[in-house]
Amino acid sequence: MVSLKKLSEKEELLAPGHRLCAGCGASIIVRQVLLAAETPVVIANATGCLEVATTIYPYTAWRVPWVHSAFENAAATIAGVETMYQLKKRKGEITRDIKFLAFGGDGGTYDIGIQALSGALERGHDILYICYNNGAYMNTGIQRSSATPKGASTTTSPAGRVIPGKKRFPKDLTAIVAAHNIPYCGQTSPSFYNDLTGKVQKALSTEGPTFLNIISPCPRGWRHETDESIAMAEEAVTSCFWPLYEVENGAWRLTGYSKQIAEGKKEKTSVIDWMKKQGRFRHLFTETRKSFLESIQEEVDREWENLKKRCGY
Amino acid sequence: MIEIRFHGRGGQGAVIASEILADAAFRDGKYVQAFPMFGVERRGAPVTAFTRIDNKPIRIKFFIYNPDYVVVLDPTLVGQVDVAAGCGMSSSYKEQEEGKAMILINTSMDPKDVGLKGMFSVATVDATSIAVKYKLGSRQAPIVNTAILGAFAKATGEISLDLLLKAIGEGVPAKQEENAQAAKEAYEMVVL
Amino acid sequence: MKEKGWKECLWGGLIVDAGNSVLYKTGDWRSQRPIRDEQKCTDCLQCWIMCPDAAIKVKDGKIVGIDYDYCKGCGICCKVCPFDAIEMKEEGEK
Amino acid sequence: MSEAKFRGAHDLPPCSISVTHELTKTGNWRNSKPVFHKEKCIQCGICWKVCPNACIKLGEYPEWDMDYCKGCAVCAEECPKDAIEMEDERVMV
Amino acid sequence: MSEKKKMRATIPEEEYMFPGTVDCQGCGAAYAMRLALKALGPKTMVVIPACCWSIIAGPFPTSALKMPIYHTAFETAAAVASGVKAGLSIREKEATVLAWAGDGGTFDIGVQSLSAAAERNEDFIYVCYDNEAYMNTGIQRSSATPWGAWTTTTPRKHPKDRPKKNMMEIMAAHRIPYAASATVGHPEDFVRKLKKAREIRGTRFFHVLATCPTGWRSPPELMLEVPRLAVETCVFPLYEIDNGVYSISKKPKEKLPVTEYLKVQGRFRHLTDQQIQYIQEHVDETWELLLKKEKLGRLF
Amino acid sequence: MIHAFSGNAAVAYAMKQINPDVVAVYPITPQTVAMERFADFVADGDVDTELIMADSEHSAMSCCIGASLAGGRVMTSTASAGLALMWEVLFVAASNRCPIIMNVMNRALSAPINIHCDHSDAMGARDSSWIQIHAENVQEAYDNIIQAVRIAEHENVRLPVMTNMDGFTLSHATERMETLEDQQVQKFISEFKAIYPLLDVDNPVTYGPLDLYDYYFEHKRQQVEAMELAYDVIKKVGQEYGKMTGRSFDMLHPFEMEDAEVAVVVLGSTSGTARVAVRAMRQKGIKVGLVKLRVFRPFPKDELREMLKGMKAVAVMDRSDSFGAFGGPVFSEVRSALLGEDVEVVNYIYGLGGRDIRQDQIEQVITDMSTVAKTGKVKSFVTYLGVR
Amino acid sequence: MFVEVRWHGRGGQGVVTASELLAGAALAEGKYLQAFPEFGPERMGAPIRAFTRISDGPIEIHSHVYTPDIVVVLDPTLLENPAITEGLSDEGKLIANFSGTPDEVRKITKFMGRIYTVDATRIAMETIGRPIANTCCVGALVKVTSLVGLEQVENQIRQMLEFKIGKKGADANVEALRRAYDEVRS
Amino acid sequence: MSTVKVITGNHAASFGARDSRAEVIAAYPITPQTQIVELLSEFCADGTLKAKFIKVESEHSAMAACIGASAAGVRAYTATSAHGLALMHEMLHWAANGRHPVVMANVNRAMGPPWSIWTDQNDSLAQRDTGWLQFYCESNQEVYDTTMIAFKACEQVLLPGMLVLDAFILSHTYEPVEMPDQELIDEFLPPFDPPYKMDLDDARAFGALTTPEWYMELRYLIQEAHEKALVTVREVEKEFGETFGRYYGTLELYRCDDAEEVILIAGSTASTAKDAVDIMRKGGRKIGLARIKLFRPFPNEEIRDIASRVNKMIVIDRNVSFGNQGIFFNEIKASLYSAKNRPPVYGFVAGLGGRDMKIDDITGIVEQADTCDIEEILWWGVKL
Repeated sequence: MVSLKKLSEKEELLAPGHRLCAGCGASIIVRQVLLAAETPVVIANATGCLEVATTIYPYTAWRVPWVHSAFENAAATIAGVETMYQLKKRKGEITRDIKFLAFGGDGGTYDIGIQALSGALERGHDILYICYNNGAYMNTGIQRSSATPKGASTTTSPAGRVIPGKKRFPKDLTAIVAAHNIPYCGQTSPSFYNDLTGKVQKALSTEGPTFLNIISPCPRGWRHETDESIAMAEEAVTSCFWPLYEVENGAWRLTGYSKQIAEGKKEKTSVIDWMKKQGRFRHLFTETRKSFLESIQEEVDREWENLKKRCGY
Repeated sequence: MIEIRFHGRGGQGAVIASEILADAAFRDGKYVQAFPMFGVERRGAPVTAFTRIDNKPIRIKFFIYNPDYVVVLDPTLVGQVDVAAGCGMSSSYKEQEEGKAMILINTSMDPKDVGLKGMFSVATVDATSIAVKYKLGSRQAPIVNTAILGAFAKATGEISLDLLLKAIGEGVPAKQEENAQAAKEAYEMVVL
Repeated sequence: MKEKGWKECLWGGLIVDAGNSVLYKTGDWRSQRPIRDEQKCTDCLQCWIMCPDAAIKVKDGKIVGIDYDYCKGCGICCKVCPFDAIEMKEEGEK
Repeated sequence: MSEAKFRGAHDLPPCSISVTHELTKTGNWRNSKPVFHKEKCIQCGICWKVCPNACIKLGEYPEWDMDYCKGCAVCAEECPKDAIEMEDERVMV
Repeated sequence: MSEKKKMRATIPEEEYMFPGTVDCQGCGAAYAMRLALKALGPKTMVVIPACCWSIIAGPFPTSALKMPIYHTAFETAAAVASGVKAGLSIREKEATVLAWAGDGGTFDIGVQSLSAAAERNEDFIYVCYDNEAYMNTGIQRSSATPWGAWTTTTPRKHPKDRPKKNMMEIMAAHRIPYAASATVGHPEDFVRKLKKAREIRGTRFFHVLATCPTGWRSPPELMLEVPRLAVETCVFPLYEIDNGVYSISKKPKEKLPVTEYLKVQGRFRHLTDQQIQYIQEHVDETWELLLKKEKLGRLF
Repeated sequence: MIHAFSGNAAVAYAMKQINPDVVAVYPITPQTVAMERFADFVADGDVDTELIMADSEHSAMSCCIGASLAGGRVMTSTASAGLALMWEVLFVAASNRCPIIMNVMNRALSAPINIHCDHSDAMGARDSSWIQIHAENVQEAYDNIIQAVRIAEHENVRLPVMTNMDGFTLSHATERMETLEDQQVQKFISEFKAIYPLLDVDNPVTYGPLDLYDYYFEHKRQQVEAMELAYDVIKKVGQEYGKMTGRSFDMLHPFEMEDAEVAVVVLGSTSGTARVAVRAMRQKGIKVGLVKLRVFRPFPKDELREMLKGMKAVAVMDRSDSFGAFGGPVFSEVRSALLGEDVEVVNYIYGLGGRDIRQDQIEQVITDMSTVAKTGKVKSFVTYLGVR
Repeated sequence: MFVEVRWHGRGGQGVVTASELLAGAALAEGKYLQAFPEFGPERMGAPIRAFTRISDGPIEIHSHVYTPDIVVVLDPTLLENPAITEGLSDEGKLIANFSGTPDEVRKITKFMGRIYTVDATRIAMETIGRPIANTCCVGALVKVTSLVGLEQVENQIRQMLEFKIGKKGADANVEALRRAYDEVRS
Repeated sequence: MSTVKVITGNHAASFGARDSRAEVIAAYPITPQTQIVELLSEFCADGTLKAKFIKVESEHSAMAACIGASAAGVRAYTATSAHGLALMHEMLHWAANGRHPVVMANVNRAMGPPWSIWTDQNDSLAQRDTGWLQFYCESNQEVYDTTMIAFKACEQVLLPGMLVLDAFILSHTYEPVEMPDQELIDEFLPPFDPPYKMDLDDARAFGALTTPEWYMELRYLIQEAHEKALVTVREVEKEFGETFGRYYGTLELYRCDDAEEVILIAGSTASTAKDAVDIMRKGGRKIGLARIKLFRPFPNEEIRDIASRVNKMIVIDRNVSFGNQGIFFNEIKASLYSAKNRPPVYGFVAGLGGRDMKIDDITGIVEQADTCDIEEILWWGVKL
């Protein structure tokens, strides 16, 4: 447990004055991540909302070394930086510990950047890759990505008379990353800052490639009020749409709230209730789409059961 | 040619307003052009949009620097952005008619209290209360674009209310009826 | 910031002035303003950790105010406060 | 190769689209060849099955297409009855 | 003339691959294609990215297959296959689309287009013939190269120090309807799985261990024997993942020590006992995990 | 030291002597041999380099950008489709002003797949703001790489350099060549000075921000300036290196141009064959000269104009094509540079996809030129040399 | 001196190594050289060519060899191919790995210039134990042309091969070289 | 009956693709192209377009999927911009050299870093060697019309075509666009049926490894196809004009008949420049404008023809090739080289990264050209 008081003594490494939307989940995640880091960090950022809105020339919101090189190569870029660091360390030109972070949105991670990520994980660079997952290409204006939840309406998977939004379930990126047999990866949410900061610290203290997939509410794309961001991120967890878990050296483990649900200490809420609060699912709440809606609940339930199985419950 | 510049905030519908106005003028048999000054600013940040209307095809393709009309969707912008910039001035391709230029502001204040001076007149309309009344947008961020267009029709006389209402009917994604009502009400309420 | 000519710029848009975004005030995006009730506030810092714009000012573990230069008025602080110590008010209202 | 069929650019398809199945005679890559001992053969078909280049005909007994056989010796290795033996061709020259 | 007794055929008789392919002697990749086409039958279209097979199929103007082939860029097998399938389906034509890529084009440079196609659940069969390095350019390390192996970019003094990417698990994590491993040492098993896959819709993935005598430094005639040893030692388990259910196709009666597999290949010649021990442990661990997964039932 | 090295071996050896901090590569024919050799040097501890075997060329170049911005001396190597795949990030590397050295073993582009030499891969990247140097033989391939380090890292330049050599024709050909001593190389290239490295965590910097229309134009203007300044730097570095080795290095290498009436402009390994042809034709009494274009970016347009001014006819040889344009890239640039001069400039596109270019073909080109010079008539401005 | 040599063999027979051996020896004698294979996608066993140029001065030309002074054929099965004598004038020399006499080769090739044979495959089998004819053919070439000294080639073999195949292998190759040098027939 | 709608340039592209009956669309979102794919996916979702939309994970795969579809014998369409186009680079060669008549809309945007989303022409011009036809559009109507023209011309010569429209200035600007009757369009543009396609009954291998033996000949055929394309495009444009009443031409001349000087320019700035020409004409200058509509294949003859009739040429480039000069400037100079009696040519680089190009900028450039005495590249509007 990290105390907030302790964290509040640290310097804010993401300066205000950045131009992310009011109520943006990504900036909350970045703040929490940077507060959790105990050593200096260098960051590579994939193209995306976070990159665009934090660095508009001649302004930058970053108080840490930061580089953006393209959409699909954040993992490769940070791998290059990290390699240089390993060399300097080997030669004794740098003695202090520096950690290497990459931030990518779901588009830059699940889709166009997965190859660079997969390659970096396989080569075993000592980096932490963080995906802030808001479930669509929000930067270009809410297009479907492979992280878009089933049933969500986006501009390229629009809900029409015939098609009820996106038809496929999202890619399970955390599981795909876990299949790379890296020492540590996990999934978390900014509404559980304790879980998030804890996992960041664990990841940073682990040698080798690590990965965190963090759900990031987007008022504009999810179509909810700006003040509800944190509540949305929380309910994603309580409904088991976005369970909190980690995979450490092949061992799957539920954490925090999700663990408590699995142990029966907390109530699992309905995914449908969570979806009801977001405009992107609005079209599903009609009589004719009832069975489709229920199928989503079923799939989430089944995934949850499978996850519990993997975690030994 | 008449040129209109819209000032608003991300989320208020300034860009849609520029399109609806163009569409309405197009229905009047005019040639039109509408475009935003596209930035990366997010919800709440100041944005600008433009409309050109002419009797012959419009070929020029750049921003509007010397507008005939300026429409300000958010009163708080007046202090932050130079909304009056170039308004009423002639340019290389257009002579300015005297006394034509006008700035229309969404505010409950009287035009003379706004404090803008130049080669233009000022008109005001309380579009926010109208939008709130018809539940357009949220209370937190009311969408005032249709209301202010109603006021624009009356204040400038450049476009008929009927055509405007038709354009609104097709141009807004939801609450067509309420938007039309808002435009009508603003048409009546504008203060010159 | 004064606009620079091409000879004065650093190459490739490199920015060496870390965190100079503080010169860009996003406070004017706000249409609703959070007002903190010091009486109700217990300095639990929930609002601080959840603020997307680092606009809750904290000193020595205590909240010392809200930075209206940057607050965009999203209302998250109001929503997450367990003690209802923050209220959102229309900008301009007293 | 069937290059002879093309005299110049205008005989070609618009891009690299193969218009023939005539293939490289890979038989001249071989340095040893399979020698078949019929008496040992039990017609199990394994040699046919395992030839990576489909050079063995499926008949009563195996028949090698020596125009193409590269002499990899997989058939000999896999034959359960040692009915196939590899013979070095180059020393014979 | 009376009907003569014919040789037995345990795999389909029809040939769709002509002899005269320009592969090395004892090439597993060529053999794998021969088997695959037999299993899938004539209504098949093949998409081949840059790999040994773009050479093996024959240079312009020859073609070694009875099927249409599209040769494409290294990283695009899955994307082009998606396009071909879309084109066929919009014109309502039936054909099995087979994407046929090497390990470099699957594990490394092509992983992105494959991952995305799997997410869209595109209707094609993707076969990765895995010879565990970039053999076409001359034996460079890929992320399919096993730990400890020699390649030209991981010289003997500094053999590969990273484990092989587990592509089966990565593809399984994409929740595709069918994924299977196979080897050229088990032709009947490979043909059976392909026939099964042919009847399924959606993205189907095959991971096929294909011997490369040139790169593995193994005698060409051991084309089938080497992968058989890989299975007998559990270095390369044969299994299927059918809608989230694991089933192991072949459990060795007696699990051989990994040395049996390693010693027939020159690329492992330099390994010390300690290194071999490490490999053995890793293999045991993975094998146990697989057995466990098979027991758990449906996993996604 | 004198060696018999193939182009690949020479590259690997130069890289070994340079001892870069990070090398990130992905295999592609015909570059692989160099990387294999270099991997051996790494394994043997002959260099301090960290070698990244990336998952694609796109990632390889991205790793290079990361390492370069982190403050390292970075090198890589690629060819053909690899260059095409990293094409997007070439712009990023140049605009971020990363002094990366990349050796490109020129090879034809697909489709259809072809592994042999032509220049279409490098020519396609001519707008990406990379300095481009072409080598005539294995010796030059080696020399260019060492000079490239100095050019790229010069404080006025700070641009990436692409050292080109012809795939197979040079990369796989063994030739006699001379190397410098290790210390000589180290002294010549001197220590790399990182400017604003990412690893300086105490002085955080931001690379690659978004530029609105208020600044983008200025940044590009500045980049053009760097390219212009590179011109002098390339010349000076060439002179200094030349003094050390006794060989000469310039933007352009004229041969028998003093009294020439017709000339051939060519780059890459063909310039050697062309020189032999020029000599042969001189013996037949044709006053022909040769201009070898060593540096293609920055394009030495003024110098070229001076050199070709007063010629009666000039043949520009392109080993690549710009489909739909009037002639190949070199042709178009040479003509553009010569505009206003009264010289007939004719284009020969040759050797695409590794079609061998023979001495007698170039002699034919020279004969054609002398006919043009005599008659003032051009039969065809763009000729595909040796096409059937 | 400016000599062009063209080698004919099959993938995997060490044609490139042979051309490089000669080049290495020439370098050691202070000569200028160029050695390169004709590059194709061919795999093991396919017919291939390689080229060597040796000169007293720098070599500038970068095209294939079209009019060789010397042709060396490493594989007897290739002799029937008319490509081997292409561009070879009657002043040129043809050296073949062949168990028979030069006259027999003349019958096959119809080549009218000077022909030399060496039973390289047999020598290789007897010395190296594998039918790899490349070093033998170099031996024959050295004898026939005196382009470089035999000793230089021996040194080259040791330098190039000792690392690759060990001292024993290198010794066997040197022996093969010497025997071919002695046993070449004209 | 034709209909007129007030739509953005992006939507004009989408409608163009719809009315051309594209059968497979594979695209990836990138600012400022997104609206094109958004509207197309709506068309596919509500059934107004019978097409398969492949929502790929990168532009590289988008082009690859289009190539696959084209190889299967159907009409393929995609859209992209700047870095998306750059990521496709390898596949652009593949599409052209594999002779797949894919049509793509490219929204002209500046290349990073520093990262910009506004218009300049470097992204598409840098792809000038790839073998794609390039059409530079000046209005939304032209974007719509050119989509059909491109499909028809490209399918005749078996080469891919790239429609270029300026970011925001066209892509996000609403203008009236007239859309003809679908029946007429279908008559103009019949279904795609290539001579070679992936076919089970006629099995062929596409793009097999090609040795030096034949590679060069295949390249030569592409150049030949480009030469043919120049004629084909003119024919198709003519047919289009006869059917629909709108003519563009490969090099559009505006008030050039008696012009003494001429501005050469491409894209939406040409539209603004026409007004500038009118204004300057009023001021007594005999100036005209030549708009480069088709850049690949390059209309050499037409350029030389206009050059022979004027005293001065001013080229305005919204792009620059680092280490050399503006790309249009360079090509035009090269093209004019052999022209007898050619006038001096002045080149200006202006408007990079979306720097606004006003009438005053055009007149200013023309005035500055009056004082030039060298044919060198000049910068307009850069802050010093």
